[in-house]
Amino acid sequence: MSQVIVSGIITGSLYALAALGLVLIFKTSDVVNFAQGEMAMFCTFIAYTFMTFVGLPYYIAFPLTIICAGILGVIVYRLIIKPLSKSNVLSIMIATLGLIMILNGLAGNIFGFETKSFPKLINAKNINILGVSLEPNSLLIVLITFAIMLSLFFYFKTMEGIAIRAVAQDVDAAKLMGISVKRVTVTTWIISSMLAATAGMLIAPTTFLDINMMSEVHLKSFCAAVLGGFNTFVGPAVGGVLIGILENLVGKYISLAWKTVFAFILIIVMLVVRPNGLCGKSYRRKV
Amino acid sequence: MLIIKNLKVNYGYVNALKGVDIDIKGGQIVSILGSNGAGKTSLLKAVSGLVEDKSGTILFDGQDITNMSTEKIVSLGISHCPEGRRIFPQLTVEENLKIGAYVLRNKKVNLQEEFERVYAFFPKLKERRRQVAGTLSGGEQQMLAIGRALMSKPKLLMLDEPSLGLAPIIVNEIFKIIKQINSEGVTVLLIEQNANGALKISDYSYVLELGQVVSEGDSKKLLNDEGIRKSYLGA
Amino acid sequence: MKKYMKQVIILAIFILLPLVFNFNRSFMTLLNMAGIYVVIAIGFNILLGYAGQISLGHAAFVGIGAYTTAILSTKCNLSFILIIPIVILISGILGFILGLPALRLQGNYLAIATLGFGVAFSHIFMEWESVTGGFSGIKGINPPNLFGYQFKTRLSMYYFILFFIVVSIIFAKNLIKTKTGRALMAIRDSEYAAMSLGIDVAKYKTIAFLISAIYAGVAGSLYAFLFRQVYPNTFDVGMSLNILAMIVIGGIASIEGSVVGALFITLIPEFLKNIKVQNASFILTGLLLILCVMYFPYGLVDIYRRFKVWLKKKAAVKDEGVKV
Amino acid sequence: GCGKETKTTLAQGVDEKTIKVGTIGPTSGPIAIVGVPMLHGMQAYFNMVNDLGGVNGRKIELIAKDDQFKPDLALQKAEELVEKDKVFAIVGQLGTPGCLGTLDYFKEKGIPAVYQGTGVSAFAKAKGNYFPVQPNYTFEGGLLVKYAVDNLKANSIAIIYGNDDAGKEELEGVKAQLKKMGKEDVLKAEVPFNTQDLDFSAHVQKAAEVKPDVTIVVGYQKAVPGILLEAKKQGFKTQFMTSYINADLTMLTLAKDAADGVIVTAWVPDITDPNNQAAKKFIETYKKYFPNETPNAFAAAGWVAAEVFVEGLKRAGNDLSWEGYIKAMETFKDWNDGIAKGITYTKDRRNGVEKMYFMKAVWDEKMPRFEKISDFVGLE
Amino acid sequence: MNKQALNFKDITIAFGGLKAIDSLSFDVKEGEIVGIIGPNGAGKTTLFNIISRFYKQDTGKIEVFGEDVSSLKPHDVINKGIVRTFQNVELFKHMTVLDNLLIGQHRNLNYNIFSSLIMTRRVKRIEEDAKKRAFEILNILGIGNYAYYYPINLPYGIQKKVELARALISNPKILILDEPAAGMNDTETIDLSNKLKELKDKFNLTIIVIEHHMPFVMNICDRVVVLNFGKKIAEGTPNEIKTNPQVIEAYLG
Ligand SMILES: Nc1ncnc2c1ncn2[C@@H]1O[C@H](COP(=O)(O)OP(=O)(O)OP(=O)(O)O)[C@@H](O)[C@H]1O
Ligand SMILES: Nc1ncnc2c1ncn2[C@@H]1O[C@H](COP(=O)(O)OP(=O)(O)OP(=O)(O)O)[C@@H](O)[C@H]1O
Ligand SMILES: [Mg+2]
Ligand SMILES: [Mg+2]
Repeated sequence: MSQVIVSGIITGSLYALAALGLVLIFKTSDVVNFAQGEMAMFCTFIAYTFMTFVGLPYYIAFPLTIICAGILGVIVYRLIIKPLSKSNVLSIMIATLGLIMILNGLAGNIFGFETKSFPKLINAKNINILGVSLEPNSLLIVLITFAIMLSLFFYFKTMEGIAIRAVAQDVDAAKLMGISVKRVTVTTWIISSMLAATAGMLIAPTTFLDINMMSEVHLKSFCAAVLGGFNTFVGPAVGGVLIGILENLVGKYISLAWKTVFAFILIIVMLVVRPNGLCGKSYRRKV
Repeated sequence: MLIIKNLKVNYGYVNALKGVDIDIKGGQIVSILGSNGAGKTSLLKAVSGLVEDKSGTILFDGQDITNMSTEKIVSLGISHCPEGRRIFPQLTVEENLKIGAYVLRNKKVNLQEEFERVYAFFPKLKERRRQVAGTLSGGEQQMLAIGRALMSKPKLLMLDEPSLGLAPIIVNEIFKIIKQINSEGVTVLLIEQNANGALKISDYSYVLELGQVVSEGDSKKLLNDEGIRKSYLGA
Repeated sequence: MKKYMKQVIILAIFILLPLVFNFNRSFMTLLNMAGIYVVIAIGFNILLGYAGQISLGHAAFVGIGAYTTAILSTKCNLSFILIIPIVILISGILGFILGLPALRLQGNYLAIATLGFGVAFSHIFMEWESVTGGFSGIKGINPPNLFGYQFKTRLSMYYFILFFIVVSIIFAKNLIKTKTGRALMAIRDSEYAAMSLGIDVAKYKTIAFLISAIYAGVAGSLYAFLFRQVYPNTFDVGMSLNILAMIVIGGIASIEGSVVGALFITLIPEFLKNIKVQNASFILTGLLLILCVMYFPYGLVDIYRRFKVWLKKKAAVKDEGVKV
Repeated sequence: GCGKETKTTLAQGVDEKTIKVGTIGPTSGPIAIVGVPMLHGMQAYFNMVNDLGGVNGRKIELIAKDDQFKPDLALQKAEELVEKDKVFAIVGQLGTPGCLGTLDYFKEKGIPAVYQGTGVSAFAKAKGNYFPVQPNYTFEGGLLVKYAVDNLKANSIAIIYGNDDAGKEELEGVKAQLKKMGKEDVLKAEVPFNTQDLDFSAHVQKAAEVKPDVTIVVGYQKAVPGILLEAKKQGFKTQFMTSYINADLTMLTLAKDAADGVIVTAWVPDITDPNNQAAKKFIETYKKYFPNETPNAFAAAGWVAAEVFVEGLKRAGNDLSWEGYIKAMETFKDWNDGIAKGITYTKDRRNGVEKMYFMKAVWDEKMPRFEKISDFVGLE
Repeated sequence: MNKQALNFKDITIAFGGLKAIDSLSFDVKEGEIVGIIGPNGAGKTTLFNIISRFYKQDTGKIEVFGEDVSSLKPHDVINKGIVRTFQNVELFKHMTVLDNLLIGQHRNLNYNIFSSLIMTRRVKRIEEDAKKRAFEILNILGIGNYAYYYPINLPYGIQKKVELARALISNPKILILDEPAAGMNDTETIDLSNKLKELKDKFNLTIIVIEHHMPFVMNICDRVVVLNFGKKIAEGTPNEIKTNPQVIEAYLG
């Protein structure tokens, strides 16, 4: 029991990690970036290329990839988001669907279709706490997830953070405050692309690296964000961990074959009970 | 300080402004009157760079700002309190005020002092400073919008119908505040439906009709103009 | 009659199209699939475009329609005349059920709830082997039979599907021109105002889900009749996202848009497939999606409107010329 | 065959210089992971044959269609291949949904269909123009459990299987074989997983609870290493066995030491074995035509499909009508010349490969490898 | 004239700790025009939201023509003859002015969804009639030429009028208006108040109106209720109110 719960927390923190970038974009532009997972995958391949073909060590490839991810964020912004800045949210979401196809297709062509193994952050022996076996690497991932979550949470209280939220709520009014909407948007795309890369590189040892490595994580991260509350940064963590645990418990005690069905039904039910997610604040427009 | 020459604004086929000339001297309060749809809001939006299809020239402190981006214009010291309040509904009152001072973010400003200055004008806002702005009453939102516009310490303050939805006692207050701010050296461009109040506090006024300036002059003079009285003052 | 001239001409073109060009079988298959997507997209547009409610689980309804048809046809040997009303009933009930969370959820929360519904159903199609045949699906569905005529060939199915498209369009057009359609749009624009004018928001949201589920269900039924076999992995999240893409590309809140979008999305791979570069059609499809929303933010139907505006401008210039 | 008014008996897609061949599979999108290497495997073989002058002077032209792993698109592409491109045969079609979706159509047309990239037993039953090559999963499941009981003396067995066609058929096979041996009680736990699962802690726990001597794991490449790693983490000690799907280095490189000692079945002689001439040719040729890729098990599958098809062509000689080709294929008798061994086709026997052997994975940082631990064995 | 149209009995509602309305009681007679004034944030709009059932009061009840409506759903309120406008204009933005007015007639269009799918003759006739009526009302308010405009492109003042038209077209008995004259100048405001009086007589309306524009209130209201901090601080004719020291202190200044 405790083993599956701990495992659930660890898997859940992967979902949460992947969800943070999603939430960031959503908070700035109300857009759900369907391509978040593919961006993560693409960046992870870049890291892999640095390590195997350029021969760089992990601790150099990692930050280098983060920089590349930032560039990818700028490219996505310049080529897709900016030209669409006057379009409605749905159009942008469809464009990110298109981006999935482009990134997935290109990744296959550039990096090949084989599944590869990707190194862990740290390689230490499993530790055993109260009969639960734990990988130190997983613990580190959980910590990193929470650290990123907390930094984002506090970042959003600063002037720049408030500016990001202001842009999401009213673009013209934000401009009237002297906020450069372009700069704010490109910044969030850069950060979220970097988050994607981080997520990808930390998740790859678990899912292994290939063009599909993020598909399941991405779907679940989306669920995690919504379940926890799409407009908070604490939400994805809560949602992710909950989904991770839920799936394992349903699998263990009800049915492994039907666990996805159960998990989704439970998500729907939880949402109906708390329509803004577990941590989300309800905001109703006043008339 | 602000010189507008032959300004035209179009929305598709609608010609909202058809060549407007306006000249605002530093330190003045200038008001603009006009009935619904006359193009008053369009004028302010053109100045702050929020309309796309415009022509003519707009000079601010001698600098051509016609084709500048809104954020640049604003950082030059123009503050625009827009029509329809446009507060950020999901930010708290205090966050709304804070973002009002965004252009001062790199200067050493004591935000707390600035908050207190606004709260002194509108004590109601202080009571509600942790409330999410979207749930404020209409008038409270209006106060917030004005307060937010004051936070950036502008050289030119443009107010689009600030008295809209405010109780008479606050309307009087607003005019007093405008006067006070003006006396601190801020130039004010004021759009008002409350023509009486606007004419009383302003130095100079323009009357817009169907996108054109139909008359202008010293506010005191206009206040006694028969035509103006009939169309705007309900007399 | 003159009023409907345009519509009649368009219909005539579609009736004659396969006869004149004598398309090969595989292209007819593709056209038929596109036709089925047209029906789904129209219904989905009523939900998303008009009522403003998102769903990322619509493939489930298509699947339900298809599986219901498959089961009734193979196990009970029912005629399509009976199957379709049953499909309407079942997908309507499920649409109603999915509509329930929609009463409380909005935006992404609704998107995820419906997505969950879709994922859950795609697993059910796979797992509930005794009913759905599991991964082997169901084969041997009888072709629709009308007074002894069997709709077996691709061409006959084309007309069979065309009939449903025409009915779908007429119903949808009438719906949005009248009370129900307006109520849906009202809810989309302002729930508060709608309520204060006597529109029962819950009821109409449910109706929107119900109608679009029925459209999808019937389309699913057509799907089963076209291929005469069903497999679970057809009705997955990918299909739901495709449906979404169709109406955004074609035009939100536009019936013509649904038609154009469905045809566009189903047929582009056909035009891109000749590029012999690895993955090219996949990548280009993605690129096209982006370009479409970039250059036609109101959907491809906007081409027609722009064309009309352009014509008018030309005419106006001429008029002026006369004056001078 | 069709339309043979002329004296030549050539079927569609064949002329004096070329033979057109079609294939369908997912070559874009997620499942391209399988589709592309498999396609390249075929392409490599055909290129080699063509460069050597073709078969009886005819070069083989491969037309590949992408079905995105959808049965409806597969059918549409099938119609296109048969009726528009007029191919002579369908070779190496990939994917259970697509293969099932086109089954009726190809049967109706009678076009030769060689090698289905799926282990579903429906194609062995199809007979006629169908020539499956790859061993079907039911057969393999039986073989695995037989080995576990007979050779490994297992008294308790758990199976962790992917919740898809492959896994379920494998489970069927395991159960059927145990029933045949009267040992149904040996199977202590059946644990399904979803193919996309990431977290296998519950699965492994469930299997570990019954303390099985042998645990059979069936699933695609990514899940199996995931399960092995989780088992290692939880300290679950058992003899793992898995399917030929994982009989290449991918499993070892992904699971590393956790895969040490895992027993796998194989039907393609170990492609990593330097002494295997057939395999060596495959690897060399593949690298020649696709220098940037590492040949894996999927690529080998494509190669085998092409190899078997071309052998049929050679046997048919100039009688390249569909009937002629089918007849020629039915002369395969324990054919061992290619990578795949022991293929026999008769009018009612279409099981493809019916003999496999077992290997043991050896984790060695420098040279991870498989070691053969049995001869080719069958179920009879 | 003396029948009670609306009766508020001891209404209280709180948001968090704050009482937006505090034990408020008053009534409105049939055919009256009652003004509600009070400082910003006094609870006026909240009161309207309670009538509309968007908010549920914590205590107290509301009677419409003697009938308790506290348990009604928001969409049923109109069936009691009450319809409202909104402080910040709630028009259906993506629909034309005409369509907005057709929605105003929603519950008066008597046909079911099936007959509308096949567009029976009856449906067509009802729709035609509804359109005619829409134009009638638009013309009465002098905005007939805007029928095919989208509200976003209209000046604020016109939008307010469209909203009024949309409310009127549903044949209400009680019209509740939240700052109808906001954004209008004095002349326009007086025109509007005259128009409202005319409409009141023409359609036998009872009107409750929130407005900060004192000339408007003076011109139109039979009676005025003054709120402050959710409590009623005064009630009386406009002239009485105007000179009430409490009102002057809290509101008029
Ligand atoms: N976004 C827009 N699209 C089309 N037309 C517009 C748009 N905004 C304003 N207009 C039109 O431009 C003209 C001028 O509008 P503007 O808002 O400037 O008037 P205004 O004087 O501020 O009126 P009000 O007193 O009602 O605020 C009006 O006729 C209006 O209908
Ligand atoms: N949903 C809510 N949550 C919290 N506070 C609210 C909410 N709705 C209203 N309030 C508060 O209740 C008070 C009354 O608001 P209301 O909108 O009724 O004022 P009003 O009298 O209409 O004012 P105005 O004249 O400015 O429109 C205000 O102080 C407002 O901030
Ligand atoms: Mg204006
Ligand atoms: Mg109010």
